[in-house]
Amino acid sequence: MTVALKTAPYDAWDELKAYEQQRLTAGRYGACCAFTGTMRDFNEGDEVKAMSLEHYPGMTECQLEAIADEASARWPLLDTLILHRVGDIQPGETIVLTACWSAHRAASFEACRFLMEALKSRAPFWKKETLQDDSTRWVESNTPG
Amino acid sequence: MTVALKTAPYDAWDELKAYEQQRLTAGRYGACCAFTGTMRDFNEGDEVKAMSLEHYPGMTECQLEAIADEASARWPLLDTLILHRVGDIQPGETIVLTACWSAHRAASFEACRFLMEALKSRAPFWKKETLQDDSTRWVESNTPG
Amino acid sequence: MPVSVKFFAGLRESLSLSDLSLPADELHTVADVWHKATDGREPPENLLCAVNHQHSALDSTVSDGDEVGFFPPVTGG
Amino acid sequence: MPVSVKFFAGLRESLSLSDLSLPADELHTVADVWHKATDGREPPENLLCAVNHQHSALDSTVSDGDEVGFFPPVTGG
Repeated sequence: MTVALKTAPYDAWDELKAYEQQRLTAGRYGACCAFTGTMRDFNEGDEVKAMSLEHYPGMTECQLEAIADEASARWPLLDTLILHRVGDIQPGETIVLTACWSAHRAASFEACRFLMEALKSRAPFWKKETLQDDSTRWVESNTPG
Repeated sequence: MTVALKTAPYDAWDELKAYEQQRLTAGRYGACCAFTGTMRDFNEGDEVKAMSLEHYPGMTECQLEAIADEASARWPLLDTLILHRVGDIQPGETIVLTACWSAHRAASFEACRFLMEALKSRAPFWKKETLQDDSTRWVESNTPG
Repeated sequence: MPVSVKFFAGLRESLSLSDLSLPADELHTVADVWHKATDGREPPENLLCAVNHQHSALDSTVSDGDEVGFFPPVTGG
Repeated sequence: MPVSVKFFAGLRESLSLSDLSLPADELHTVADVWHKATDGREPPENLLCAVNHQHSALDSTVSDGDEVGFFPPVTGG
């Protein structure tokens, strides 16, 4: 199980490939469900030029680890990965990656969905958008899952 | 939307990375849910040495395309990818990859799960396992989703 | 145009039947095709059928030139 | 040991408060910490609180040396 904050852009699929090769044993798992959340260049009708992701150092890691532990307790998972960007982000960049490996598909699908819903409601991240005219605004609420 | 059968091993994460770069526009999508089904080296208590995946040429493509179309009709998807191996497979190799891109996470999660459930019940593939003693057996039924 | 008949997986092996071509006369339903192709065998309980690559049932209609497939429950993915 | 208080995101900006250290005397609950830190402001309706990195409520207990965080609804992922 790995939880990490990323301060620089990362390629989600490269990360998954490397993690799987390093941490999983080929032939032992039958299913992996992965989710990526990516910064869009528009939101609530406005073009968004950039984003800054504030977080609560210490609490963030603690909450993400608790969420991953909870998933492992509820589903028979072989491994779990959560990566989340913080700081300045450009449109098109990956914000979050969650992945769950299991023997059969139901556990990986359900646990991966759970990670995202729990992260969106409990992990202390806050998005601030910069619009085309360089004005900024805090994102007020997440899209319902 | 792309549906393809693969006769040789492929890396699911490399395929996703290449597909996303070629077919999706960065900044337009906010969510991608991907699932990989991988050959395990054990099944129903027995060690499995190899597998052969028979399919129904023509019908397979037709059914996979119908499933992808149905997902696009039910959820607001930006793109859908389904790859499936056929022929001889070794433990640890990826059998199936499904992925759905959308603006928000709910559509990608739900559609990706739908693709897998529909594929498992409708797409004409049959697994034949080779055990340690070189005996072979047809897999009789899929794990419930 | 004859009806083309295909068997797959365990069914192909147990019946020793793979590809057949049957004259379309007197073949009105998928069940007719099954009985003609298998010399009147009882269809297995879990038998799946397709007509022209679409999932079908034993009472589905068959026409000249159709392709009929018979196979056990699918196990891909 | 004083109580450490942290504000985040829009709340940090609107209150112009980031990190504070308050003497623990007379701070029994998260609400006490809020009122002391903000000079008696009304807490916003959607206020979230944490004590020692765990989600908490305004009536949660605070002890010597605790870290209390105040922030608006989270919007990560």
